[in-house]
Amino acid sequence: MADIKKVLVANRGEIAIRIFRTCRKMGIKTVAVYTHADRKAPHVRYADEAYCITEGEGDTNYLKMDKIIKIAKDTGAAIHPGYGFYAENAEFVRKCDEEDVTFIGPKAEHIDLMGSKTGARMAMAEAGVPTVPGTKNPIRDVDEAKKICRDIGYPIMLKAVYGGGGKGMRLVEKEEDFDSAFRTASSEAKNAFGNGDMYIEKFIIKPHHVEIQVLGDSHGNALHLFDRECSIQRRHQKVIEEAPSPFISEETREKMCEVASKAVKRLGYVSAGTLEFVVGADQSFYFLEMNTRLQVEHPITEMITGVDIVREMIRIAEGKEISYKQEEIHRNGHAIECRIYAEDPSNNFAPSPGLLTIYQTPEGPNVRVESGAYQGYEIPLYYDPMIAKVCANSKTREGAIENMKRILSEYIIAGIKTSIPFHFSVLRNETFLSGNYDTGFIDNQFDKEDLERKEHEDPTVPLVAAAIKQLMSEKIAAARSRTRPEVGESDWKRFGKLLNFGNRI
Amino acid sequence: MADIKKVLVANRGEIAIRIFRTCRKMGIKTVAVYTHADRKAPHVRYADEAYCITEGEGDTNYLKMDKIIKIAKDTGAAIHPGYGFYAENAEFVRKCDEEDVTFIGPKAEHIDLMGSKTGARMAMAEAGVPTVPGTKNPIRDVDEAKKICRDIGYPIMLKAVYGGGGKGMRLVEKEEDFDSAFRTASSEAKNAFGNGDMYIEKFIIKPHHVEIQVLGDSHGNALHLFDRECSIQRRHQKVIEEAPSPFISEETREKMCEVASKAVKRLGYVSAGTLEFVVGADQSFYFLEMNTRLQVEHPITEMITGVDIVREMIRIAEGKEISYKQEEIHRNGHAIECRIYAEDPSNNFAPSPGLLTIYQTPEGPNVRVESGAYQGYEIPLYYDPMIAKVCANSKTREGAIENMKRILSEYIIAGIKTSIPFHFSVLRNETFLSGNYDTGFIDNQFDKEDLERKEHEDPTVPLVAAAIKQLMSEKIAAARSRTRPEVGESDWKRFGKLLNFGNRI
Amino acid sequence: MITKREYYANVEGFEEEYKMSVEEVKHNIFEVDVLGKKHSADFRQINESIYSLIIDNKSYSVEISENGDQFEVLVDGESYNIEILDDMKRLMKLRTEVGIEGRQVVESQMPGYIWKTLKEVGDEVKAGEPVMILVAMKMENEIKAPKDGVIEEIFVKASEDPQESTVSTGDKLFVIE
Amino acid sequence: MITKREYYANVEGFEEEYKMSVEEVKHNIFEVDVLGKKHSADFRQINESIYSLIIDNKSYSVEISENGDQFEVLVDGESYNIEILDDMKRLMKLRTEVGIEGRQVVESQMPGYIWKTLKEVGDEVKAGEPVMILVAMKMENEIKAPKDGVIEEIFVKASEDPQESTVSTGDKLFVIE
Repeated sequence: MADIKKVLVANRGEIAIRIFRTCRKMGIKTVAVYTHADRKAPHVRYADEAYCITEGEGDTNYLKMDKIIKIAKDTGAAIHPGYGFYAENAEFVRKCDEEDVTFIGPKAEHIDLMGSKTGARMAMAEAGVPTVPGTKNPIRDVDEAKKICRDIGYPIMLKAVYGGGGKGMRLVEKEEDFDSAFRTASSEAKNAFGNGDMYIEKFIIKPHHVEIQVLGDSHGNALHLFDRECSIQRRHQKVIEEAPSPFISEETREKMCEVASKAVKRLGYVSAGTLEFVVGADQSFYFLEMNTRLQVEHPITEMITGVDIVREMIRIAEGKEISYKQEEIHRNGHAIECRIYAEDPSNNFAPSPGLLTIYQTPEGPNVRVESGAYQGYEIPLYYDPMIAKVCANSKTREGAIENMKRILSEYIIAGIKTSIPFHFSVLRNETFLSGNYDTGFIDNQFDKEDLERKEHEDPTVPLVAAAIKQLMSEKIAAARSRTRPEVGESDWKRFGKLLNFGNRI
Repeated sequence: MADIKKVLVANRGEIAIRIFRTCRKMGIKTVAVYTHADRKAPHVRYADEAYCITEGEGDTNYLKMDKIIKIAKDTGAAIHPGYGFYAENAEFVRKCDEEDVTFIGPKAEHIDLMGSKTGARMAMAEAGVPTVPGTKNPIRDVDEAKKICRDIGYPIMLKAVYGGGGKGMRLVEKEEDFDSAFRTASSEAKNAFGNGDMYIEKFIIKPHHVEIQVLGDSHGNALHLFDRECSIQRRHQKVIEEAPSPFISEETREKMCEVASKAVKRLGYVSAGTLEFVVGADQSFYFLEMNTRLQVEHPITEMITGVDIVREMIRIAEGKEISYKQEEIHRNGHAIECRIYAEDPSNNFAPSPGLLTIYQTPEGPNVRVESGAYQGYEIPLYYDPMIAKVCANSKTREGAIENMKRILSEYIIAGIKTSIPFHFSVLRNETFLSGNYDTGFIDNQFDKEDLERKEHEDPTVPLVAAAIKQLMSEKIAAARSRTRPEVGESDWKRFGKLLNFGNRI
Repeated sequence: MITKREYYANVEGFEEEYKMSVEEVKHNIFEVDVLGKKHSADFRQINESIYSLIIDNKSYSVEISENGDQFEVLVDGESYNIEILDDMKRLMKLRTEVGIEGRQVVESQMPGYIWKTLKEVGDEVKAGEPVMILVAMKMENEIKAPKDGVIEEIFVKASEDPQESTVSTGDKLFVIE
Repeated sequence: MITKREYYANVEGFEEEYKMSVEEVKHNIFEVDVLGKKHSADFRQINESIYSLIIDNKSYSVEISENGDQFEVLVDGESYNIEILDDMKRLMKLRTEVGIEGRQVVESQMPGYIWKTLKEVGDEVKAGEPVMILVAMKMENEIKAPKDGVIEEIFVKASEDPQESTVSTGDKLFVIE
């Protein structure tokens, strides 16, 4: 395997830029691919080369396997898939192999193995990793499935065999909810992953989602980069992650890290990967699934270990050994990530795409922002609603939380709604601050606690602000009705239109 | 001395915000002071409380000693002076003492001692620190002074006794230049520091400016936080700093750090300070002056040591011991700072105040930005032209430089000119990359080397861009002359005006 | 020139009605009375949505989104939904707060595209039954019937091509009678 | 509708004159010929000053400041001062490039305020002698006489109050004859 001189990222948004950043530092040239809808997306400008992969405005789809691999071959680039799209797609990896294009990621066989969650659990169980009780096979007969659920005992979890990222997943509390849950989850899975197969799993009460970041190389080396706590989830979608987990004991951490790196070695897994575990209140842990890709939340691991995971992935794809030995990997402090979504927390988290009229990112120490947005950018409707991830670190968890509050207060986005106010509420929540929250915390417990907390707030300041704004708007309206009776738009609206205009040029 | 619950920063811009950031993290409330001209400056919004210290629009002066100390007293705040303004002003410290207001900085006696550079050199010489040959006393008689210069030998340096930051300082190469240099420097010093006294110093050929960051507490503890190389200077104004110095040997570093921390201990110096040294080509080093304040470039020291210097200053002012022992201070990697000035490098660095129509700060890992600006902000004419400092770190110097190039490419400012293109040129210069540059490098050597480098660039891309822009402008002008013969302003100009309008509301 | 106004304000999540008066005493300087307590406020616009507000020397960076008499105000990371009404508007509101029944028009609560319709015009539906599926940013959302009734009209044509079935927030989706 | 133009370009620091042609072949897509070499360029405005330029699949983020026919173009951290002229303007320029002598008006090269004037109307000065001191962002700058001569007129009144003696870039300071 030769040194990589150029990398094509088969992705968009913040993850494309994040990978380009490491490439720049390594002196590696970069190639972006884009759709017509994404011509003005920032990853296009960030790369040294850019190729459009769609035929016209109507096509917003990045899944253009043959075209992307041909561009990589023609430009002499290796391909990094980012997450989503072609990450964890074994067919894509095989096509790359056939075309002699280097794929920066795991082998096709491991993607296949881990892509089937039932297969993954069997393989991991064989490699000595504890797994959750449940069926191993896709549900073919609903009545049969209900019987199994009765045996395991409700609540159970329905999961898409080929799923990931929280989609095609449903919690079923009692048997009468089974049919509806199965139908919608299976349909969602089929739509998202092209396969509607579902399986059943025992639902652990008060479960924590803790994952271990691992690396393996083609020389048989394997190591772990410690753990991440990902239990702050809304509807099974991670929103805040921490490294290390504030919940597990040092003893549990050691055990989990050890079984994870041993399993990686045993499987001969190559590149970066993550073993997801469910951890019960009693610190018992079970393997859930393995993500055979770079994860959204990898920066917090980078912050506490100092390891650039993308750099290691590139080196491993070049056939080199991992740059570190396990004993050289040390944890240093605490890091937190908040995912910033284009959605409206005060309107049930409805998606909120649109034009970013103001976009100010935080500054100062102990912050890392990875975003795919800029002022004047119109967030498209067609892609993932995550516009940025913000990380804060410090020597202690308390320090990282204080830093994150400071950092979020400096992050100013207007034109669309974002999840920033939601993050603030979580960072002020007593249960979160205690560090002992499970994956049901946000969906079941948080809203009530947050309402109670807010009752003690004094609304004087927002009242004063709103009343002054109302007075000023009335003044402007009155002045306008005297001088320009025909015009109804404010200067600020025109400002927005001009931004828009600039956008369309 | 009691714990500090509130801090007033008697300063503006990025340094006020930088200090507020540490206060927020420590749970300390913050107080801003501002002039009428600075009502919309970001430090005003960043603080918990804000007090206007001027009577009207015409007064742009922050030097309101009595008012500031009274606000601190009334609000129960300690005062941090930042740099400039009341930093290194012993009278201010004495007034604080009289009014029982905690001053976060050194004692008045040390400010006095180090404020007179001649006194400082005597004191340091006594404390065992080597000093540069020159007069010890202020110049009273120009002819006498010229005689001394002849004895020492030209070139000599004229320096303001009460000066700092490059102002009131002139290099004199030959005797016939003495009169003019003395007149302008003394006048500048008088205007800037209220005192025009000047002294003479031997000018070291190919000198390096290397400084040692120190901390002392009221319990007699003293330590150093290693060195910074500050030899990239334009007209005696630092523009790029590095930690550690790429020039001095480990042996020199050890010696310099040791004499510095010993001197601090011997003097009983309290709070943060910096010993500036001139280092010759032969690694001989002489004490130049001691800055009895937080320096602009302190963040690069924070990045390589992990010590928050402002936090230590606050703790020391509370009467606590420094949080670290010398043996707990380790260097880790390399950090670089670029100072971003509002000036036009392609027009002889003329000041360029004005409205920031675009202001995008860099993201990603290994970056720290401290700025006092935002999109829509109008940089005032009355204050320092430094609008931000940008720091990059990495494990190696090469890595930090690569990171800085990546970071500066993401820093987009429009509406005013900035020194960013200048920084790029330096970061690509062979002499800079070699790490062996002296304080004369930028003024004497750089322009020629930069022109030679640029000759090899291919101007095709900028030519294509400019030609297309010209075609588009002609198209717009033609379209406008058909539809709106009376209007001469472009949509983007109107956009700027609206921003301006928003600014004035 | 308007320089003084009296308002009634409501804050979502707070029961109280706040009687207020606002007076611009100098350019940018306001005297604001909230439930009888006076405040001196210095109010400046920083950009499209950010304002610097200094009330009695306390400094706040405030983000305001305005929609008629509805304000969403973000202070120190806390979001408040506030309604500011004058005498007349308050009266009108009290009058119309008697309930509406019968025919209901369901509007889209978010932008996206209608991927599938599950019911047709004339179908009887129960409250909570899904009528169509809206996809926004890769997530499927069931649009449910708000009450028992009959689908009277459907305004959108479902399509798997996002371009053909895009809806915006507030677009009518269907009518239930 | 203009869709094709021929230009002559000069780049500061480069001796060559660049003959170019630009044609908009589709919306946002241009064919640009530089000294006989053809390039296909996709050019989009991102915000007030940033453009995304893709030339033959190479991607550039370009910052452009335009001032009449003068362009300052920033690519990859490198700044280029470029003049783009058509036939007619090039001709006019060649004609006027014959030198000017005698009376000279000195303009401010930067914004600031005039803190002090050192010479008065009627004073004789030598080339390089300071005539006034301009303070900008706390730095003093001597404004020197560009040639030997007599100060004919001074346009500004010095003052220690910045408000009273502010000058902008391009403001006339004095005339030397």
